[in-house]
Amino acid sequence: MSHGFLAFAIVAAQYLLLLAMAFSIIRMVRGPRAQDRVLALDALYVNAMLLLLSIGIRTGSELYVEAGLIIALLGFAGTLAFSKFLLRGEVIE
Amino acid sequence: MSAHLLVLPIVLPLLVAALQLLLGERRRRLVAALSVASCVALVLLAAALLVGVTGAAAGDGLTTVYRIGDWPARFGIVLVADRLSVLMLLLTAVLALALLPCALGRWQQPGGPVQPMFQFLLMGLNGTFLTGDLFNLFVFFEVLLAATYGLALHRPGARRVSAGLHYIAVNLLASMLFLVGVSLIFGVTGTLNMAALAQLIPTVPDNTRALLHAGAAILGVAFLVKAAMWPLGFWLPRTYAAATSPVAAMFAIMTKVGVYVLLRLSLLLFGNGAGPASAHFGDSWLLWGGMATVVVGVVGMLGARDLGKLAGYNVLISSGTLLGAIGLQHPAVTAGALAYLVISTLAIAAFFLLAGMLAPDDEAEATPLLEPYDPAGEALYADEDENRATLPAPVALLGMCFLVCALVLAGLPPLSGFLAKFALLAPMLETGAGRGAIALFTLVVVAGFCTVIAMCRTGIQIFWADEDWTFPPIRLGEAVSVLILLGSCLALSVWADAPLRYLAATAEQLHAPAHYIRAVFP
Amino acid sequence: MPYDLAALAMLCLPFLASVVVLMVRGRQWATWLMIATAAACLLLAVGIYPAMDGGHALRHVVHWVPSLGLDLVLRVDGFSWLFLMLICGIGLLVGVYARYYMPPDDPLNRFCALLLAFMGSMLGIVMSGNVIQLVFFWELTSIFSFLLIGYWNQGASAREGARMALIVTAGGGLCLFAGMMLLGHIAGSYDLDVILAAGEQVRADALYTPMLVLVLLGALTKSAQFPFHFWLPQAMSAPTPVSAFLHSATMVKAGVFLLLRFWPVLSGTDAWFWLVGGAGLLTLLLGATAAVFQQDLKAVLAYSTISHLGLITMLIGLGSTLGAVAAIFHIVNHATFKASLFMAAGAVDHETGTRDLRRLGGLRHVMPITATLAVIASAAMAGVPLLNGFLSKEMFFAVALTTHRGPAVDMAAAAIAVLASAFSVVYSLRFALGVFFGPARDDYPRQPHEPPRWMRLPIGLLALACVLVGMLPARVIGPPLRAAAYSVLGEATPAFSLAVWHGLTPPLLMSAIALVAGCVVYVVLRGYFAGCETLPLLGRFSGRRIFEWMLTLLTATLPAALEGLFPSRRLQPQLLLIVLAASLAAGMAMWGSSLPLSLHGSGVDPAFALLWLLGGACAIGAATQAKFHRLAALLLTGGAGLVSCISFVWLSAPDLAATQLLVEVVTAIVILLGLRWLPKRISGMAPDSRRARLRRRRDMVIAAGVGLGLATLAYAAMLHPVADSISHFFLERAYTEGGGHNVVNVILVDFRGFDTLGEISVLAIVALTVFALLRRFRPAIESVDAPAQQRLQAAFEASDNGTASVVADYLRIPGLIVQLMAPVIVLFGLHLFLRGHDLPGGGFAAGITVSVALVLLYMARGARWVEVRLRVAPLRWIGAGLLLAVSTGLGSLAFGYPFLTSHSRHAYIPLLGELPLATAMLFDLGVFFVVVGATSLMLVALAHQSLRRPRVLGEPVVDAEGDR
Amino acid sequence: MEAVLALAIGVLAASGVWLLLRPRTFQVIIGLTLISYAVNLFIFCIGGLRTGADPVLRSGADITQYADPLPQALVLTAIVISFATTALFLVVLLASRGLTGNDHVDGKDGTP
Amino acid sequence: MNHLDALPPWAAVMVGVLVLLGSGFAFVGSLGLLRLKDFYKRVHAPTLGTTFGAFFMLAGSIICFSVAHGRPIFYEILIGVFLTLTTPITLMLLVRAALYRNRVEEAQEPPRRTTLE
Amino acid sequence: MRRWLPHPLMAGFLLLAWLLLRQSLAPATVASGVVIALGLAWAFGKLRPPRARVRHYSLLGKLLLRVLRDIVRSNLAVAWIVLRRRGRFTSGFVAIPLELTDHYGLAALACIITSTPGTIWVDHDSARNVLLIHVLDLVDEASWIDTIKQRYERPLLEIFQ
Repeated sequence: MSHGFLAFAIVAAQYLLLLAMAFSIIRMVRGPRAQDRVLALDALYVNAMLLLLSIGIRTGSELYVEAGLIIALLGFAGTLAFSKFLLRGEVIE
Repeated sequence: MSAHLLVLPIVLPLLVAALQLLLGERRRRLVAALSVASCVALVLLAAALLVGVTGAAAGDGLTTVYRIGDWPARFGIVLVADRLSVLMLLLTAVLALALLPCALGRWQQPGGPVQPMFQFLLMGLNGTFLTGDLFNLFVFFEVLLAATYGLALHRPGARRVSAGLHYIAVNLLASMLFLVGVSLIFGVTGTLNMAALAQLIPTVPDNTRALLHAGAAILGVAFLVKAAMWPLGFWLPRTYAAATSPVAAMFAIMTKVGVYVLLRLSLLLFGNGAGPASAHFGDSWLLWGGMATVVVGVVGMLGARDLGKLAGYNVLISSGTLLGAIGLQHPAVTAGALAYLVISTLAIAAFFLLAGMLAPDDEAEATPLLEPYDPAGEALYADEDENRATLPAPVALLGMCFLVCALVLAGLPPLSGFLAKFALLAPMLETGAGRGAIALFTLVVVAGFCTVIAMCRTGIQIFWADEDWTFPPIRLGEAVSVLILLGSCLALSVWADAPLRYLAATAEQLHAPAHYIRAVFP
Repeated sequence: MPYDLAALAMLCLPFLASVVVLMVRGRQWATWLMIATAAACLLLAVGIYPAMDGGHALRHVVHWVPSLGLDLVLRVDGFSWLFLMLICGIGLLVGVYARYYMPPDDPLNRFCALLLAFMGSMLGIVMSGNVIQLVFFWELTSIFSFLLIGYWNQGASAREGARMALIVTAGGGLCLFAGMMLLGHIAGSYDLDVILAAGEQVRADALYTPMLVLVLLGALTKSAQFPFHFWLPQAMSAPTPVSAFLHSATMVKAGVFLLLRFWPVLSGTDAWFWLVGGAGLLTLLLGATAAVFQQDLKAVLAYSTISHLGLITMLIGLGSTLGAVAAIFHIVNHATFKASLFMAAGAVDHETGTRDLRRLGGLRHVMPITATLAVIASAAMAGVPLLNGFLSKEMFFAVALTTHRGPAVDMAAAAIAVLASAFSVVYSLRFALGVFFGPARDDYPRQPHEPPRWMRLPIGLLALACVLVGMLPARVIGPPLRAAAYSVLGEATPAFSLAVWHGLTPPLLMSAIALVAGCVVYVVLRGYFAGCETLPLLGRFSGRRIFEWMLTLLTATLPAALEGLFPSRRLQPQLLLIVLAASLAAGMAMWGSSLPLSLHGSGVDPAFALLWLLGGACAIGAATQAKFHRLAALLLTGGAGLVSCISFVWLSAPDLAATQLLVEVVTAIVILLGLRWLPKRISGMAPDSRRARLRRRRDMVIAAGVGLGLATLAYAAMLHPVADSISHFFLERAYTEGGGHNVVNVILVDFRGFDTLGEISVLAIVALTVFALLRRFRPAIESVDAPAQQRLQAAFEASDNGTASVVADYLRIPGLIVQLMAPVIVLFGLHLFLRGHDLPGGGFAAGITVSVALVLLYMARGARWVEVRLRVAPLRWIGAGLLLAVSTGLGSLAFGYPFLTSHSRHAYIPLLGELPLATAMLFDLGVFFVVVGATSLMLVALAHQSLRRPRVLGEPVVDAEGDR
Repeated sequence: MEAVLALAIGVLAASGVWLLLRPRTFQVIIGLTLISYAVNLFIFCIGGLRTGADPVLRSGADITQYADPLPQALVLTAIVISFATTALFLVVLLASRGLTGNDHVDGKDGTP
Repeated sequence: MNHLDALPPWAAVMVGVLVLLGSGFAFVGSLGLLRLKDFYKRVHAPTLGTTFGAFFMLAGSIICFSVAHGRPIFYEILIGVFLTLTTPITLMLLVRAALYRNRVEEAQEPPRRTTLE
Repeated sequence: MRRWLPHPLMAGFLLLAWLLLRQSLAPATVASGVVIALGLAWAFGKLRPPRARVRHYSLLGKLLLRVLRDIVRSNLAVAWIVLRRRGRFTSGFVAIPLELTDHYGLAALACIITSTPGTIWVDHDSARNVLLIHVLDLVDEASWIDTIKQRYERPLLEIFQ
């Protein structure tokens, strides 16, 4: 019973996260401004990381956490570059 | 050590390139010396391998196999040296060595690390010729393509860059096709080793054979892009015409790489042994496509108004001829085609060099707006333009070289071009003179005639008509390179018999893939 | 045996001499060498005469390319001996003549060399006993004649003539080449003797007609037969000795030589009769008539040559053995008198400085000797009795009367023969009388007088020959002629008598008519001839016009049309063609075969479907946004990449996921770095035309098709996974022999480490290329100065002074945090590297991670800030990495194992415990270095572009060291 | 699963190809990136799909439980190479933009 | 899902709840990103995901793996740490950029500093 | 000591992270961890970061708890704002004058403010030492200024200065 709940919970969680990603992507497409899109990408990354974690829990191998770690550690690099581009018109000065 | 001879043609240039990178451009002499050393060594290696493969009786020479990483052939990557690969190795090495004097002369100016690039190109070429693994073939294709990108963009100017852009875009797309094709074939047969493929293809179940053919077809398109078959080869003339002359000369062998792979795979995988369903898959396409290429090349050549273009279209013609000849799938014709391949490569290379010597490189670098950037930490690549010793162009020498080149390309006597044409054409009549054979025969003859016309016009224009044609002062190296290339053509026409025998044996070997398979899986 | 050597020497001597001549200094040596060589050849030729009495043929084989059945066969029989004599003899005379004719300021090296080389190749033609070898020398003669005609290449006419001659004759030569290959194919050998023996078989073969046509094309072009006659008059802009040698005596005779040579094999069929005979007849008439109306001396001679060649061809074509004999005879005669005529004309030109008949006249007063000789020669040409021309012409009449093809043909032939010879009488008279007789005039450009003795000598000798042959033919020319005829016709040689007087025969009558008619016509119409510029009726150079037209068609119209058809300069059509070709190829390969695309396979996970709904949305969004909202497109691409990496995880491929993520981050940064240099795009900038919309729709359809096709392929492939993939092997051996748990990584660094080696070299090459391109990168003017944001900011800070700058502030805190993060990221990279062999990760991932850390520092702190503190030497990293990887691979060679053989063991190290050590790790380390170096090199090089100081033009380039 | 992945590949490839045929260099480079995603997935899926399989060897699990490693290795190589070439293409298009003054693939503006 | 069945019931329930909470917060965050009106409001939304969302999810997986492998595994803590360290950077810059851009567009005047509204 | 271990905190953190990543305490791991940590710390030193001197570690823990509590509260608050239909709320910028000048302190403050939902660090003017933040649900500025200064800045001041 409890395991049934766990299974359900994980699946539900994945759907929730996918929807969250969907929202971010919609925001990314809709804009209206560039900063909204970049923000959306940031959110997308975070949601993706959580999704990876959930997959990790489901399949029970913590290898997938690795990918999550990479996102947490390096995912922001892209966003940083984007926002810097918005702010200064170039990424590295 | 002799056991490991086979891997050196790939590893040596890589090693040299790495060393040259570490040396940087400050030590120009040392870097140049390294280049020379590696080219000489490559020629020697190729010669040694040649001795190796010709050891046995003609027909089936010994094919040596090298198992990288000591893994069994079916699973690891193998290098296979049969007569064909060794031939290509030797051709590449000789070409490289011949071009080196010119290249060293040209590449003393700054413009990034060109010499390592050249070594990488050699590595890629040798790898392509030696590897017996489909995906490894892809990797080496990428290596040599990347190197050619670098070389084609050497000393960038507007024309060069936009030509390079097209070149790169086209080749990236081709590489994607390559990947798709390889993965399809792997998906169907479950192996990447060429010999294993040759074994498996007859046994492929019918419901997936279609996939196999699709993969092969896509792969074929990828190669045809590289071999510049019509209508996939529009990129070629512009790119080659835009490149600096030594680079373009080295490119003379690039299309031949595509031809080589097509020859190898079409005969190994889809030869007679491939079972009724797959045997001679796509031959007619090669034949007629090749002819179309020749036609386009001829017309373009007749219209070409500058030397670079002229040479470029000659490349088209030669590769079209080769494709058509491969399409005929007849040992004797294949032998002739190989002869033609060798000769036309040398001649076209020489012609590109001449073009560089006759017409000044108008593609000087665009005036920089900014000061050059040198990487922090190391001040490599300083810009001193040291002027090499140049000698006023002896018009007579140039004229003679031009004449000789033209004769070879047009297949007129006395030089080996005539022999190559003869070796290629005569067997076509023996193939039972099918429609295709006759058409190709006629086409090649006509192409020769048109080459005469075009060359004659250009030659007259440059050497006779145009009084105030300015011959830029030529470097000694350039002259030496051209003379080496033409000299080799001459030598090949005087001592033609042994090479032609070798080629005949090679063709026999190619048309009997069982030998190759036996060599890989004893 | 000595004869063989003599023949061989005769062939080689001229070529050797020509090379030597190029070496020697000065005209004296050159000319003497040429003359000596010619003389030597002549002596040799005379010397080998005994070798072929009794119809024997001298034969000597030098092996060249036996594998192709292509040997150097020297074959001299009576017929070719006759030609040898002609070539060497006239060559000698021309040599002597040229020495005095050519302008003294010209160092004749090139001329002599070419002349000798030509002589050599001509000898090669006549001596060759292998048909391919014959073609070989044939083409050589074309080439040398080209070079000789263009010898005075300052003149446009010379260039034109040379070009035309080359194109026509070389083209014919190629046809001959093809024809000979066919002939060899039919006869089964390229050896002349074999072919000559196989006459019946050849004529019976199905390929006879095409072969004949090709061979004839060769022959007729060479000896200027209709419709290819037009090149010969053009070739007259060559120096006169050349005209005398090549274009009257020898080269143009090669064609008829060929016809006679293969007479036994090819003749005797209707095709032969009509083609050869017809061409000869037309040429005969055309040449004769045209010659009459010329005003230029050499033009007259040229057309007369054409018509005489036509005569010979016609004789051959008629197919009777006597005709053949007559042809041979006339070849010799024509050579003698025409050569002397040319030399005479040259002398006149040389002395008076003009060749225009209307400006010449009465020269016999100033140069009587030349006049006499010229008159004799032209009389021979006209066929005056007691001269050689008369004899061969009589033979010709005799043959013409008996073509054995019905009375009608006989009559016609006879009539035409008479007409033509009448014309020849006319132009001979015009030449002789017009130039040398009539009142002496003194309006010459130059004051004429007798040419030097050495210039008259050759003319005299030739004229003498005419007379001798004409008077005692049987004695002088009889034996060699018989030998020649025999060697061509064999037993079929007819009995013919060479006598001045055969009694009152129809031929005699005919020549009488011809003579009289000719004189009458000349007397009546001389004024008219002198008046008209060009040949009335049938426009003069019709053949030439057609030639020009075809040339322009080939070299201008066609290419332009093709260019218009396939715009090869534009990229989009090319890519389109490639895409189409690929889809077409795949489609046709799959055509007909039924792929069972059933819908079984593992059940669809709706979550996964939803995931890819998002992915697809991202992709399509990117596609739509890419034109005007680049940033959005980039972001959406990132989204798509993210989705695909999630699905990698989903499908249990963590390695791919990690790598994909890292690569994506870096790619995004790289493209962003580049974005700064691209021009601004404002939506609706270019109102797109209807064509553009159509094109877009078309592309959409194509793209959809491609996508669908690829999807089908993928689906089919997934439904039929191969039974026994080689992967099992890897799974089994990965740990036991590869020493790692992570099979993928073990494959990368061990099983297929060679791929990785290539891969890192690609990375290195690309990095180097990028670096080389960016070193002297030249941005567009408008994007040189700083972006708008920065300019505004700067302006503002300049305006309100006192407050600290935003630039200093806005990154302080984030920069600090990044600075703190950097070591952690590097640490993580090392972790990835170390675990790589057992768990997802590896050299590549690690390398990218480290370089990302570096780039983060650059972004957060600025390039200068970083470079003052850290010295990154990317090129060194790359070099070291490659070196390490390769030497790891080579290390195994030392132990006698193949390249890249890995060795792994779990070593026990005191107080550290069990450690997994594999040489593959070293290799991976090399990968790591290369990746770090390459990636940072690209990023840093890109980043530096906006730091480069604008360069003051003219100021020399200084090292960028100054930046720091 | 298969169908979904196949469609995904199709969509990616289609958008990529469409972009590839556009006249602006930036569109082309984005198109190339998308196509390379598609191709990577294609290679990957050739080996057959495994969900929840163990990617690394565990002692004593039977071979058939694992995902096919070879295609993964091939994809990794392909990813790296396409990354490199994309970067190169970017730089070249920058250079061409700098020298020709516009961002049209043919270096001359006007044709849409 | 054998390894999940291996979990004791209490752990299973706990993990389930945590996972649901985490994803829920992330969901709400993205919803906010979608729904809220202007950029400055939206900026706040994703923080939910990075704080609570991540926190719960990580806790869930920590418990899951620790119990499953029978030994404590704090591996995921690192993710939390890094996340809290990195999110501020991007958000700061992003807001800064937005502020700047808005200023520039409202009037061609560069962004005034602290004195706002 | 300083020579060998220029940045003890960084080194320590790195070692910890290493151990966490490797998930083992085997001597080999520890050894390699120490080596790597030292090396990286040294490399970090090459970047010449500002000196960090942490006074009261106890306060650090207290602050952490406080922040966690705030995070919980604001999470719920923001979630509620997002979820409830047609909520009226105003958001806006708040400018806060600071005494805190230490870089690390400011960095910590930035992390705190940004990672509590509902508030975002916008800009810090080093010249006037004024901090500008954006608040999602802005009721009155004064209270916010007060909160920030009292709850976060005070302890940070004590810790870092």
